[in-house]
This record gives sequence, structure tokens and C-alpha cells, in this order.
Amino acid sequence: MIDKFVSSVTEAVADVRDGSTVMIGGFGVGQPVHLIDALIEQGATGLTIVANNAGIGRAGLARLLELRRVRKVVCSFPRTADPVVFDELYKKGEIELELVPQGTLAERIRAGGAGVAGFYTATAYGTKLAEGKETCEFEGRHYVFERALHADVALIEAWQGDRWGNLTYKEAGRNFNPVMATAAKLTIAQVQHKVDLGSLEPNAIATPSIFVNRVVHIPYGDPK
Amino acid sequence: MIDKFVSSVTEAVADVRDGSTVMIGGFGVGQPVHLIDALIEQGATGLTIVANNAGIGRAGLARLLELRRVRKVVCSFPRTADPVVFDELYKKGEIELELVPQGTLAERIRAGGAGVAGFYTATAYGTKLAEGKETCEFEGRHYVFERALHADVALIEAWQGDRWGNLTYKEAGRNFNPVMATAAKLTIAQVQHKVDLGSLEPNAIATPSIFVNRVVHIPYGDPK
Amino acid sequence: MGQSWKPLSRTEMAARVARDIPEGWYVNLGIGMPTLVSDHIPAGKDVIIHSENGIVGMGPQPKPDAVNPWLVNAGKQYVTLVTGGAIVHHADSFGMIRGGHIDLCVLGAFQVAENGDLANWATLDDAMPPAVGGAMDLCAGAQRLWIMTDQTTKSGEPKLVERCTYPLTGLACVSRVYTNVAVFDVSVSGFELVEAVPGLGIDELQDMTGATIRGKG
Amino acid sequence: MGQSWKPLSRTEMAARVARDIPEGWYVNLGIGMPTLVSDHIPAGKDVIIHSENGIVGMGPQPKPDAVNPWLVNAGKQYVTLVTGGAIVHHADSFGMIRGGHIDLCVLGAFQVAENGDLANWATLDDAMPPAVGGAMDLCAGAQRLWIMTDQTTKSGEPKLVERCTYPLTGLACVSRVYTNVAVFDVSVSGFELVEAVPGLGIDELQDMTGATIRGKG
Repeated sequence: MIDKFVSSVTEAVADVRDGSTVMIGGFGVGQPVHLIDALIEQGATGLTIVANNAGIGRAGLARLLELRRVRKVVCSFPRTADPVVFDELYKKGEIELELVPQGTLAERIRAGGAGVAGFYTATAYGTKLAEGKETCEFEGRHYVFERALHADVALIEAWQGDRWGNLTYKEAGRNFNPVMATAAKLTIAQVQHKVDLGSLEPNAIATPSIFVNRVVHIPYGDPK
Repeated sequence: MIDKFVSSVTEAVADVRDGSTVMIGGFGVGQPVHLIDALIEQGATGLTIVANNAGIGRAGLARLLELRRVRKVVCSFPRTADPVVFDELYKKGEIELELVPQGTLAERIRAGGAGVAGFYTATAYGTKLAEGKETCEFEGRHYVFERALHADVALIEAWQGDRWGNLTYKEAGRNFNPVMATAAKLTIAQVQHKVDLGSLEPNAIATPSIFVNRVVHIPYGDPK
Repeated sequence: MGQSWKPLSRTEMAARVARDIPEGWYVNLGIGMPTLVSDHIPAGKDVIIHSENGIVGMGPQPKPDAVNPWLVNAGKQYVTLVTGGAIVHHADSFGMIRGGHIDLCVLGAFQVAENGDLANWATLDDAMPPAVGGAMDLCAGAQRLWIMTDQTTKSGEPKLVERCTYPLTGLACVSRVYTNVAVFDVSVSGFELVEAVPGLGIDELQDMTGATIRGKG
Repeated sequence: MGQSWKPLSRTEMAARVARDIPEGWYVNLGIGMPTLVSDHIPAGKDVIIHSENGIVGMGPQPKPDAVNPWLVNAGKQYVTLVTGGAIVHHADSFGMIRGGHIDLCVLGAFQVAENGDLANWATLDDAMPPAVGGAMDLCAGAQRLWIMTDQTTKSGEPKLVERCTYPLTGLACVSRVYTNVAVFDVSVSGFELVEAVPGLGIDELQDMTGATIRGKG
């Protein structure tokens, strides 16, 4: 019997290794906050983080940065309301930033999950973010070549999960989570609701179990 | 008030032009059979058809071929239980075939819908179907370059539809339909059930209204 | 001599943009001033607002006692979902943008050039970490890109220019500019004046603009 | 002299393959003989069958009075959905295959070469229109590719060969071959015999094979 539930976030992230690339879902809502806290406790360092932003305030991802556990951030928007930690590290040259347009970021992750090695997109053509990148013209339009993104670990947040790892998301909590779930060797989901196998409508499962390795049930309520 | 319902399949396909590229959804089930029949009546010719197969028996897509209205078929599997019409035309050299691996076909259509001009896939590397195509090596693996597929018209089948064109699909009736819906200038859906706006669960809509131009309500029952 | 004309308020600018959006369009509104546009689309006129984070059919801010904490827009503010709205993931949402399915995007600007180039994501100050979000995707992918911006910076520098000096967000992507004093079409022949606020003449407007304005042909 | 050994039936071959599939794997079974494998996975052992047309968790054929006409497999036969199954669209389904998420694919073969090349989609007869389906995607994408095939063609030609003469489906993709008389691992050093049916010696097996067989190292 497949049962991907693990009993704690500590157990869920126990084997994350130094130097790993870790994707972290979320966009305003839908951050796997308990998994991030567990990763902070766990101690892995030299990490590359792939996420939409670079942490807010001094908790969660920002705390991971503050502890100097992150070598590089791949994101679209490291400048949020209160991104103090990233700012400080960036200005001191102590963290690497790969800035990626948000759609290109999502598409590169999706490519990683779907076996596409790289693709041509019109986004960023002629801008600083395309400098040094290969370009190509198709039917009179210019495109930039972008490579797929893969991760060792994806930490995601979902609404419901069953023991096989089928997941649903709640409204805007979906965001990057289902895409990142496809692109990592080890995908770990924290879910608000543990549901029986078979209780999710098969046509409405947003992440099929095939993409999920571990599930932790954390009924944490309001995401803010 | 947006209302994408049209009153008949005849009206739905009235402006399909000669020489159009037409995507047709379906895979065993989920074929837009009434829309295909309407296209047969409508008369457009010199068509390029993008579909998984090339028609069965002498009805539907096979009939369109038999009437010499199709110049070229882009598909993965033109050899089914009873593909007599395509076979005859192919052997006489009277129809062009672009044979595409099924996953590459789906991915090329998805690329067309998502603004990806082309991409590298490992599928077909070193085989006859990659002959003449650009290849590239990334991290020791070989990939073939494939271009996006677009269409003038997509004919699709769905289970439920509302007046904005939000759609759901029933089980294996989903197949190519939602992907093709994204890749055409004009997407026309035939739906079994006309539902009120707001009655579909927002998290479970498989094709959001943005991809759909016209909807025809045809409660045709069992697909076979 | 005092000026005889009055610039539009942000609310008036938003109303002006909203007036030009036909029913049935799928529209992405950038963070900041463009967000206000949705308040001016009349009830019953179906204009469908898209948000980069996967909302197709975004509604206005909720009343404080009716917040769904899982519904935020790209600016991370609480929003609602309209009847007929749908949720998709980030790659599918940007597929809508990049695949040309969004009829219109309205963004703010640092500078707009007469060739349609837009600069709105980075200044020349290298100390700040750069941040781009979805702006470049919207520039490259939306069917039409309209800009809402003041005619000049607070210090009086023109924002409509011959060539952008700030880093570009997109090339030749802007088709219309709504400022606090005028509306311009942007085409291969540059800025064409569509209208100006009452009392503002083209010469005075030209003085506030860093590129040649053509009158309506 | 009559042969002292008996080839496996198709059912026995399917049972033999099923025995090697561990719980928890996501498995795609090709049209034809590989489909039989699912009948031999014991109840309660969670092996999840994937079908190219978007089914994750495909169950056996339904009873005639319990057919859901909207549930067919890649061979267009009626199937069922198991408890815990999910439906996705074709691009997402092939994303699972091409992205390396399928643990195992089992296919039939015209020829398997000692370097792991597979030919199973086209013959040398050019009169027939070619058809490929998802075979090339499965070869390129699945984590492991096992082949189920008779040791020889009906006319006695070996199907395990030094180099395929039929058009290739995939290069160096086969890791195991289950025939009606033996099981082989396929690695950089060619065909390695894992087991043969009782009474069949390696010399006799070699005679039915178009490439050199190595004994178990």
C-alpha cells in the first residue's frame, strides 16, 4: 500500500543535502511555510533557491538567507515590501541572483518537468535580461533561448492531499506549486487537509500523485 | 453580456476558409463529431488537419478526406482499425502526411498556445522522424528541435460549457481538446451540457473561457 | 501666467482608460495605477480581468468581513473572483500572456519611446537589486499594451521620449499612452495626439514631451 | 529429437513481468501483449498504470453492464479508473512520460539490439502509411523500458539482434527483455541471460538469438 504521508516536516526534509537546488512554491499565498521552517532547522547549506521572490522580512526564506545557507537565488522579484535580508546580502555581494522574467521562470520550470531541454520565447528579447543569450528569428519575430530548470527538491503547499499524493490547491494558492511539483527529483507537499484515497474528483486533481513523493498534513488555517 | 453560444454547428463553422489549418480534438472519445460534420457541409477545402489520427471508416474526418478537402494531415497515428480512406489517398500520393510522435504533437500544440516558438525534445532523436531536423546536446543527452503548431481553427468537444466558454471534460474525453483550444485563432467547442455561468467550480475548470470563441450545445449522449 | 488647464486625477485617468475597453476583452492590469481601471468598468459590461498568478476573472477588493485569504492578486492584495472566474497555475497563466491570449495589458511606465519601446522595470541605480516580475512577459505577449503614466516626472522630466535611457522592458510594444494630460497613439510614425485635457494646446504639451508629437492625421 | 522445454504462454509472460514490478511504480503498458501485465499485479499491491491519453491510475476492463463510455485506454478499449486515479490532458500526460516520471514502460518489439536500440514502429514496407503513436516518447522518456516479445518471429527469425534492421523507435533505451523462453538484461555489454525456461540450454537459446548471449556474470 502506497502511503506518502510522513509524520512531520522534520522527517519530510531530513535528507536534503548541502548544495541542493530547492524550488519553493507560493506567490503571496501558497508558501510551504512549515517546510521552509523545517529546512531552516535541518541545516542544509550552499543551497540554490528557485522561487518567485527572495523572502520577506526576517522569517521563512529570508531567515534561510540570513543564516547564509543560500548561495544563489533564481527568481523574478527579489524586491518586495520588506526584503531586507536579500537586499543586504546582495549589496555586499554575498549572494548570487539570477533574475528571470516571471513567465520565463514558470515556463523554464514547466520545461524541466516535461522533458523539454530548452525553448525559444519572445519575452525579454532586446533587454538586459537577454544579454549573452542565444536568439533566433522565426517568421519575423525575435526569440530568446531559455534552458529548463530542474531541482533536487520542491517544497510546495496544497489544499487537499491523499495517501498517493494527489493534490488540489485553493484559489490563488495554486500559483507555482503544481509546476514545481513536476520539476524536482523529490517533491514534498504540506497540505491543509488529509483526505481519503478516492475522495478527490479525478477530473479536478491539479497535481496527480505521480509528481509527489512525500506529504505532510498541517492544518494551519489562514495563510497570512 | 458575453454569450459565446451559437445556435447551430452550421453557424459555428460558417466562416472557416479554404486553406485553413484545423485542429480536431479527440482520442477514441472526445471527438467533436457534429462540428466535423458541419465542416463537411460547409465546404472549405485545401485544409491542413492536425489531429491524432487520420479518420476511421468513411464518416467524419475520413469523409472530409474522401471528399478531397484535405491537403495535409499532421498526426501521430494514421493507421487505425479501419483507416481505408487515408490509406487509399496516401498510396496514390494524393495527401501529404506529417507524422509526429504523439507526445511531440501534444507539446508542439501546447507550445503554439503558450507563445513558445520551438523547443528541444529527446523524443525521436536518432530515428527517421528526426531526419533533417536540427539537434543539440545538453548535458550529454541529445535533443531534436521542434517548432510550435498553430491553427486557424480548433474544433473541440467538451462536457460542460458556460456562456463565457469555460469548459470541463469528461474523463478520457479530455485528451487533446484543452491543448488544441489554446493554439487556434478560433476555438469552437461542442458541449454536452450548457450550464449557468458560475456553476462550474473555478478550481476545476479545465479550459478557461479565454481560449474559447464559440460554443454549441449538443446533448448527444454516449460518444460511441 | 497661471495654467488654464487641469490635469486628470488618477481616478479620472482610470475612467478614461476604462472607457476604451470593449466588452469581451481579457485584460491584465499592472500593479499600481492600472489596477484602478477595473473600478470604472460598468456593472454588466463583461470585461474579464486576468491576474498573472492564475486568476481569470478577478473581481474588486472584498469587504473586510468577506475576505477569502487565498485570493490575492499579483500585488498580493486581497481580491475576489467574479462569477465565471477560473483558476490556473502559473505556467498556464503566463501561457495566456505569452501565447497572445490577453487582449490588452495596461502598465505604468518610467519612459515610453516614440518607437513604442517601454522602460518600466529598472532605473540606472545599480545598488538596488533588480526585479522584473511579469512585466517583460506582458510586453512581449499581450495583444495590445497601453500605458498609464503622468506626462512628466515629479521634477518635470518628460516620460514620453525619443529613445528610452532606462533599461528596456520590451521593444516596440506600446500602442497607446494615457497620461494625466493627454492620450497618444504610438505607431511607426511616433506619438500621435488623440486628445488633450481642455485648455491644453499642442505647443504647451510639446514642451512637456521629449519627442515630437504629431497632431491627429 | 523433440524439444524438452516449453515456451511461456502470453499469460505466463505477463505474470513473469508483473512479478518484477515493485509496489509504488508508475507504469505505462504498451498496446497488445504488455496490456496483459496489469492482470497479474496482485490486489492490494499499489502499482499505478498510466495511459498516454491522460489516465493516471487505469484499472481493468469494466463488466459489460458497467461501461463508462468516456473511459478508454490508448488502444481505444473500455477501461476503468482505480480509486485514486486522476485525469490530465494529452500534453500533461506526455509531460509525465517525457519528463522522466514514468518508472517503467513495457512495450512489444519487432527487434531489440544488443546496444539497447528498439525497433517497433515501422517495417521496411513503404506502401503502408507509417504510424508511430507514443512509442518514441516512451522510449525517450520512461525511466526504464522493458520489452515483451517472442524470442523469434513466427518464421523463426531472431528478434534479438546485433543491430536493428528495421527503423528505430529509440536508441539505447531497452534495459530488459522478457521473451517467451528467457529473460535478458540489456547493458553496454549486450544481452545477459537472467533466466531461461526449464530445459532450455544457453546453446540452444543462442541459436534462436541474433546476437551473442552472455551468461549471468
